[in-house]
Amino acid sequence: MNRLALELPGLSLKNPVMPASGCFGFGREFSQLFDLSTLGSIMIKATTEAPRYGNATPRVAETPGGMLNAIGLQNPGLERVIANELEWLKQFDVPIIANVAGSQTEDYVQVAKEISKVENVHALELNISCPNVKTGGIAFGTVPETAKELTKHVKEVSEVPVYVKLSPNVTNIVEMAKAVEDGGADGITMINTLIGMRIDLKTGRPVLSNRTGGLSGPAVKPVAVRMVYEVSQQTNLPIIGMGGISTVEDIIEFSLAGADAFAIGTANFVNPFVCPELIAELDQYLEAHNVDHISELKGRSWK
Amino acid sequence: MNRLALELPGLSLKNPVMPASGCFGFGREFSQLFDLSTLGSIMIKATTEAPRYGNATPRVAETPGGMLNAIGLQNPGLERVIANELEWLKQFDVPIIANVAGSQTEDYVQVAKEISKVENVHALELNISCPNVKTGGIAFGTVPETAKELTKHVKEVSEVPVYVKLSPNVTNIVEMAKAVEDGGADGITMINTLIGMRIDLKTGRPVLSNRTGGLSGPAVKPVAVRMVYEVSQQTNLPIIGMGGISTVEDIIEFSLAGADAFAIGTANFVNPFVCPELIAELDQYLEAHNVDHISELKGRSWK
Amino acid sequence: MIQKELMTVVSQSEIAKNIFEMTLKGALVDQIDQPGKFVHLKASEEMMPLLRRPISIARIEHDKQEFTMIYRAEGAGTTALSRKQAGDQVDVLGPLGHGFPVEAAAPGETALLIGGGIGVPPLYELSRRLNQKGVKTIHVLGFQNKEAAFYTEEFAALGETYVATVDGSLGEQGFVTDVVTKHGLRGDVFYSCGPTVMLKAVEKLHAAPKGFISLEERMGCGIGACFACVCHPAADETGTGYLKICSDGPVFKAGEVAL
Amino acid sequence: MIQKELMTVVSQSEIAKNIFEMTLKGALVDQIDQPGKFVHLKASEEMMPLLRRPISIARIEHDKQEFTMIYRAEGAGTTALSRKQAGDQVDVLGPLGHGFPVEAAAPGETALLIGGGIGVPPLYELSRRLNQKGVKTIHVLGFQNKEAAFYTEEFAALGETYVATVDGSLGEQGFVTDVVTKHGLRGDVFYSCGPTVMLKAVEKLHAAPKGFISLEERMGCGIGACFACVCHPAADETGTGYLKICSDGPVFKAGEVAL
Ligand SMILES: Cc1cc2nc3c(=O)[nH]c(=O)nc-3n(C[C@H](O)[C@H](O)[C@H](O)COP(=O)(O)OP(=O)(O)OC[C@H]3O[C@@H](n4cnc5c(N)ncnc54)[C@H](O)[C@@H]3O)c2cc1C
Ligand SMILES: Cc1cc2nc3c(=O)[nH]c(=O)nc-3n(C[C@H](O)[C@H](O)[C@H](O)COP(=O)(O)OP(=O)(O)OC[C@H]3O[C@@H](n4cnc5c(N)ncnc54)[C@H](O)[C@@H]3O)c2cc1C
Ligand SMILES: Cc1cc2nc3c(=O)[nH]c(=O)nc-3n(C[C@H](O)[C@H](O)[C@H](O)COP(=O)(O)O)c2cc1C
Ligand SMILES: Cc1cc2nc3c(=O)[nH]c(=O)nc-3n(C[C@H](O)[C@H](O)[C@H](O)COP(=O)(O)O)c2cc1C
Ligand code: FES
Ligand code: FES
Repeated sequence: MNRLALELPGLSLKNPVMPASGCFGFGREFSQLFDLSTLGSIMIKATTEAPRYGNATPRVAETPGGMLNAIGLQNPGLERVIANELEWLKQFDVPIIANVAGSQTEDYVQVAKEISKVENVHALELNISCPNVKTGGIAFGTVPETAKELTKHVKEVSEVPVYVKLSPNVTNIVEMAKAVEDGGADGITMINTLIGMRIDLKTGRPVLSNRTGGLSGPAVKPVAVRMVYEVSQQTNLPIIGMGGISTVEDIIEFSLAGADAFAIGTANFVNPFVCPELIAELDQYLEAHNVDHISELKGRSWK
Repeated sequence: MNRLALELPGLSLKNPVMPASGCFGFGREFSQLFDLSTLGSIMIKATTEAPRYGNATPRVAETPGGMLNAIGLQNPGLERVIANELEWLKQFDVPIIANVAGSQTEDYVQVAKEISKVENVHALELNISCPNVKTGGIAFGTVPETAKELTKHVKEVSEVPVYVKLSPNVTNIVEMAKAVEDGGADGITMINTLIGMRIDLKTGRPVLSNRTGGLSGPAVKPVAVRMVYEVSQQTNLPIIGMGGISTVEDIIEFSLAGADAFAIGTANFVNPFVCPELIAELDQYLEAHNVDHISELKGRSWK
Repeated sequence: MIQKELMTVVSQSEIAKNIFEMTLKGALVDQIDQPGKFVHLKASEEMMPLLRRPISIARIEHDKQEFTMIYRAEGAGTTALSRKQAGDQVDVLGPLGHGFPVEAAAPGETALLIGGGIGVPPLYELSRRLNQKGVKTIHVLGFQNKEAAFYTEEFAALGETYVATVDGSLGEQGFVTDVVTKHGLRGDVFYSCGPTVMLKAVEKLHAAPKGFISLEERMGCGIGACFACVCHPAADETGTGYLKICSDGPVFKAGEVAL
Repeated sequence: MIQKELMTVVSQSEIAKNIFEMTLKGALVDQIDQPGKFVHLKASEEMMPLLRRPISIARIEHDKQEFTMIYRAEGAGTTALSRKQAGDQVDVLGPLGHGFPVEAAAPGETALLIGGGIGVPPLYELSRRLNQKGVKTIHVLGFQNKEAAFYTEEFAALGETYVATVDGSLGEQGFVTDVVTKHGLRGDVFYSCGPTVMLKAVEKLHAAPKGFISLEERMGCGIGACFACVCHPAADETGTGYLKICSDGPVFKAGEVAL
């Protein structure tokens, strides 16, 4: 019996576990450690039209039960992502979710149009929620109308289903979710990072050169679970949940909250083998608990 | 030299450290453990006009580096708080900050009017940010115009300075701060809890009977520090900072971020002696670092 | 008086499946004046698990300044606690709450002690005290199964002891209430500790003219300040009455609390 | 190949103020083929501190499957690490990055090794390897003060060794660069590790026709996936060029990176 295989818009997943965008690069490094074909999918690092260097270092800091990052969307740019990274990824039997970023609508549209044509890109993830870039980005993720319009424009050009990644830094997450649903989104991924900060007591200055950064890891899990719980009850879109997942129990918690599939970010840094380990453990957990398929647990906390 | 004494609107503080509202009751229990007169101030449990039982139990849950609570503003009501609790507190040489809550403007106004007349109440803390009550409360804390109006109405009747407690569950914390400043607030206290949730894997249901609860403790510190950092640069109001403080280093971090004084919530549960311990350690820390007064560090991270 | 002390682990051993018995030493023991009180302890020096854990006092040895607790290693806190070894230290806050009133039973009278699972431990010190003052004790102890059972012989040494297991692998098959009914057990006073469903059933037995029950609830402060652990009194006209399990309890008169 | 292994602590001792030397044993050692590589380790089994910590490999004993590292206990992670005792386990990921090229110095040539503070450790294995192949090594080691100094005798046993301390409490007063200049030290190749300001000053000395420096940066993954640890290449027309310290470094050719 296959308890883990799952169909989501655009995605035939062997299992519902995948690395989250920005925490797995384009897979090259992790391919030295395990076979990428074991993964449900790979959410690649945010891709922008032009190459970006990102923010100055330090770019990461540790916090109680979490971490801050302010990478600033560093990436080699659309052209090279397609030519080098996606091309290289074709050797693996794994559907790619391409994380698309930009500073204005045209950027998103341009990247979405081109990258959605690539054979192994089975879905897009619209990153309207990166807290670490000054221009645009975050604004798209905090104003419902703007998010809806952007989704619409991207949907018009994309050749694959479009998932929109929600920012937790909003007053009303359900409103955002409904807005992107109205805009035609095929799915939701959530949550991106919370905006946070650490100050270095020795220098008296923020630890991150960008000053603020995105908070991720176990510390944010209760916020993520709450948001998945709320959004899953108010929209009909499938949800790829993330935010602090590091154990199989965390995956079950997100499932009960209402997520269909699960992305792993920060935990990859703590244990680079976490994704294949969780896939194996999830199967065992379901077997031990007599669950025939992971989808049976979905939304049980409110159903 | 007194490195710790501080003047804030309405408050002559022996030191800038005080227990946060809801984490110290009305002081009775802690008075068995240490002399309450050592505290800078006491932020008493939220008081509403009528007595409230609050939510069903379980009301608390543990999370990675934090906790969730959904007490639901349980309190004996305005009359008894004045007659029993505030009266009892008069034996201590400590100014009280009365946390005022309600479901509609009239409730707040009524409580503020009466409680601000009590001799040992030196300031009010408007709780417009409790995530655990259905009606009102949170709405006041997420809509700038509403927060401003409420502040105005309370200011009209209060006989002592009014601090407004901000909710972190908003898209734009600076906008909220400016709104209450416009409304005439004398100070800001921040942050209240983030909305979060945990699901019990055995039952498949939320751990808290209220389903969602307020996240506090070390896990939220980076979010709190970031918000203090932003608000302190954009308003002229004094700030009592809180959110995850449990060590003297945390206090320094909040100070560098821009807070004038510091409230301790969750840490009181971990170590009931934390407030007097931090007061002593803060003095030592400043001495060891040749800081003549805590206020010298205020906002150093952005100045 | 409530104290906070870094107490020293004298011994720790696994006495049943995942059930640990730990003895701690320190001056705080001088303050424990009643069975049924509890301590609130930090299971680890690390920041996580963050909150303290409430655990009942199962046995007191004032002369040695030691007390013993018995707990099930289940979640993060109790598992961390179970890794402590003799000589290690544990941050203990206590004694907390109001325990079982030994004075409710007069010498020569019979007390019925009914415990379920990890509700059994506080009854042990209670039974010792009752026996010391000449009260006859009858013990009814319920466990999931044989592997989870503990202290049956220790209780048997103090008085008539019945054991019930859900699967019948030890003692009689069934719940503690089945055993009480079957054997027609009665006393002048009953004392009970266990899951709320059990306490509810025990109250309904009316196996004694008066009784005392010990409740559990998730706690924040453990000292009465945070309102995390409240319950409704049985008589509550306004709907706003409350009792705090940590400071008004954990032991209440039977019938005092709405279960 | 990169491995993740629960390695066993063979020994741990404080060799200077807050400076610890720890030797670990495990199969992962077989993979370490170059001095100057590092490991990324989890300082505690607990969730906190969350992130791994990068620490250089200071000495390799392939025959015993052991390697030694030397680190300063400062923050939460390194302090937790310093509490480990012989027999305990540490979760190690490694070996990581590109180390010092021993082949850059030919037998009979002279290598100048310049280290500052906790940048000194990786130079030790480097010096051993260089000496093994017949390269003469000159060591210049800088420390804050006498209490913080370590391994000065171990280096002295391998070659000419100069020590500089900021306060003059050991060796010569001043920075490593002062010592190099004062004694007119030169080599066929230099290798350096220490704070970035020091490396910048060392590059400017031009004490050898070619050289290699080892950089530090805050890391996330440690394997090249997260872009936390990038630096700019010296030649970067577009402004978007980058090098990852964890996987392209931590050792770079002098002049390759914009410091
Ligand atoms: C007054 C009192 C006396 C107790 N005496 C004993 C005893 O003698 N032996 C024993 O084994 N257990 C006892 N318990 C239950 C014990 O407190 C819990 O089993 C324990 O807190 C669970 O912690 P954990 O780390 O295993 O679980 P986790 O799941 O990690 O706990 C998470 C949080 O939930 C709380 N929690 C979880 N289960 C319970 C519970 N059943 N009751 C209260 N809080 C809970 C924890 O304290 C913690 O705050 C007592 C509880 C109370 C209130
Ligand atoms: C390639 C490399 C090799 C290193 N080799 C050694 C060595 O051999 N001996 C040694 O003592 N130190 C070495 N360091 C520095 C060491 O990694 C830091 O001192 C250590 O991570 C600090 O952790 P902490 O728990 O003490 O501090 P915390 O303040 O708790 O650390 C918080 C976070 O910041 C990071 N951090 C803090 N300071 C540094 C730093 N200087 N460099 C990188 N990350 C930092 C930590 O890794 C952690 O993620 C090396 C660093 C790198 C990049
Ligand atoms: C170092 C780092 C880089 C990230 N980069 C991106 C990114 O490029 N695009 C994106 O949508 N999310 C990015 N994220 C957010 C993660 O994909 C994820 O939403 C978030 O970290 C929460 O999950 P976690 O708690 O499992 O890490 C990044 C996170 C981290 C820690
Ligand atoms: C159990 C509990 C009860 C609380 N009750 C109140 C309250 O009544 N009024 C209020 O303004 N804040 C209340 N808070 C929020 C705290 O005052 C504080 O803003 C928050 O917990 C963040 O600080 P901390 O991380 O130090 O706990 C409560 C927090 C906790 C944990
Ligand atoms: S646990 Fe805080 S009032 Fe009982
Ligand atoms: S630490 Fe992740 S790329 Fe270097």
